[in-house]
Amino acid sequence: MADWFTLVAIFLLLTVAAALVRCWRGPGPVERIMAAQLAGTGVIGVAVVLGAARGDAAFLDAALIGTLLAAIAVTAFVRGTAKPGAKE
Amino acid sequence: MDLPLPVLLSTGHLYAVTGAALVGLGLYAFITLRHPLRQLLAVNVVGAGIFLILGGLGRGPDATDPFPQALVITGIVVAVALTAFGAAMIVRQAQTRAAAKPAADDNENPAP
Amino acid sequence: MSWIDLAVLALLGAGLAFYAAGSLGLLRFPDTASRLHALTKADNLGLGLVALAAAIYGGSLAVAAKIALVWLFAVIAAGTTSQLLARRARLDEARLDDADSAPDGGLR
Amino acid sequence: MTFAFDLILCLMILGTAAIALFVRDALAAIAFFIAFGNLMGLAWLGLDAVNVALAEIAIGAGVTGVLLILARARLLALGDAATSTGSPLLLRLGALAACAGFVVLLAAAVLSIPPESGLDRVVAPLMPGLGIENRVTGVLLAFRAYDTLLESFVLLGALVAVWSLAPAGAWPGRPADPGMADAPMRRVAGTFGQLLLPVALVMAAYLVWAGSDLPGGAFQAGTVLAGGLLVAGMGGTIGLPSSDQPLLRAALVLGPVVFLAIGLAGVAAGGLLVYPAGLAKALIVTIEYTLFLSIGVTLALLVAGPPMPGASDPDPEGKG
Repeated sequence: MADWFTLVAIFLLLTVAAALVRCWRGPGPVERIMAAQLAGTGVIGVAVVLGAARGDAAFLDAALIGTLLAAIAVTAFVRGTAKPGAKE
Repeated sequence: MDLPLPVLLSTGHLYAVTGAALVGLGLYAFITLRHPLRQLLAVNVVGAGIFLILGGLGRGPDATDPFPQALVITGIVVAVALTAFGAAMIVRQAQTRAAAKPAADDNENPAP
Repeated sequence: MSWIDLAVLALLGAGLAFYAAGSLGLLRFPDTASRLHALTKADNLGLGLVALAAAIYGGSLAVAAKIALVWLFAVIAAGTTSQLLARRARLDEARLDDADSAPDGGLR
Repeated sequence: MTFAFDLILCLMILGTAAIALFVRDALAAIAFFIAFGNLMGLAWLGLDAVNVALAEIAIGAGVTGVLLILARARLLALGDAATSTGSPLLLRLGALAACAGFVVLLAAAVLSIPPESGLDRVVAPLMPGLGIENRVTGVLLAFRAYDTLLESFVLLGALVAVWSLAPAGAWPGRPADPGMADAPMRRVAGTFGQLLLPVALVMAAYLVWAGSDLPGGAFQAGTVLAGGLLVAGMGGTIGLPSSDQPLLRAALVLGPVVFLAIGLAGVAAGGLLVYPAGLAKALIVTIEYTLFLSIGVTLALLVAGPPMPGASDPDPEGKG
């Protein structure tokens, strides 16, 4: 059963790689950040699955930190992008 | 379900060699890239490579050496602190430069 | 292989399908809004199903609770980020329509 | 199967690093660098170094990403897009040859050392004397505590260095406002920040507590706290403090000073940084709780940058 989880982890890595293709192609900044976000979700999934495969609950703490900080890069990215003069 | 791939390297060596490759990649980028923000990324990649070498070589068959782990944790935190300092310096330098030649660069087509 | 194992495998497969759909949608959909739509599937359902499989397999209540927390925060973060990104995409479009603003103007 | 996972992961790490370094567009570079940080976190999980993975995921994927995105936005506002430009062909060829040779040498050296957890055997019998079970925490706060003590001051030094970059007349002031300019975004991010900050605080406290026996510790917790503070700052939930606020200064030095005081008090028990028998765990947990608070605030301020003119409008809300 643990092997199945490892296999799922490998597939998840491949979906992350696919998402990164969109990050590379763009075209806009929104796409790039979106793809980085999806890669982050994939990595969280891998952490959960690896934790199950190895029977180590501490891996879940890594996943939890990942989800807590998942939105931080997006938040930083969107902030500097309002139209000129659109302050409040 | 075992060994769809032959095991060429131990886990520790695999990550350590990846680390060595990262160090080389980062060094090459540091030499050839022109923009300081990009060079900052390169320095971070070199650092990550060194951390991986330390961690990989501490990966025994049944346990991972706690000493390199402790070193790497402090290293990661120091690296982010110095990255913050580097980024602040780069921004400050750009500000100084922008202030030195006012108005000329503000427009797409410089005024005569 | 017990029924529980089968259920875990089924959940893993479904979760993977949603992850794959998310990546595929991000790659193949034509515009920003529909790509964003694809993204949230992976964020919410893909991770949710995979996490549920891990929780069942883990077999302890503490592990299951922690996995539930992971998923809960992933959903909250996904909701926040998709709103922010959608807003950003709309502002970018509006800026492209504005003839008088500089290509990358207005960025602080 | 595990080897296949490790191999694919390593290839993806190298790929994301290469793209992050050599792609033209600066935002693409940063996006790939964030992905690289995430994958490095997985690499540490693959090496069963969960303590490191926690720090790497929080820093590599969280804090460094914000830092770089903010730096890029500030450069862009000054007309610097940070696109990568080519350098002379001769330089590139020379650098390629030199770096390739270096990698071969380094890899050969690395392969000549068999991976082993040698010091684990040294540390393991010493752990019962500390009363904690996480060996990495044992190394950080007992066996090589002076390293960690010095590092806590290095962090403080880095913040002083960043602050010293404040333009003339901006001192003592606030860093540039990291908040959203757009009102609807500010509402969304504000709600999220209000939720995330307390959750991050709880998570950080848990990580310190768990860090005695399970993976976790002050550095990981401090980073999570910094992430929470940054999101709350960007959403306008908390205002950034002026650099001369006494409460802020106290929060910054609390951890290092408590650590130093306990270390000096150890002289009475036999030497610098020696913990009296039976008290080790209590002292370690005390140090870690104060240290995580200081690390969190320091990291958040490091990312926010030096005080800036015009950012020092009076703001009733303070952080402390």
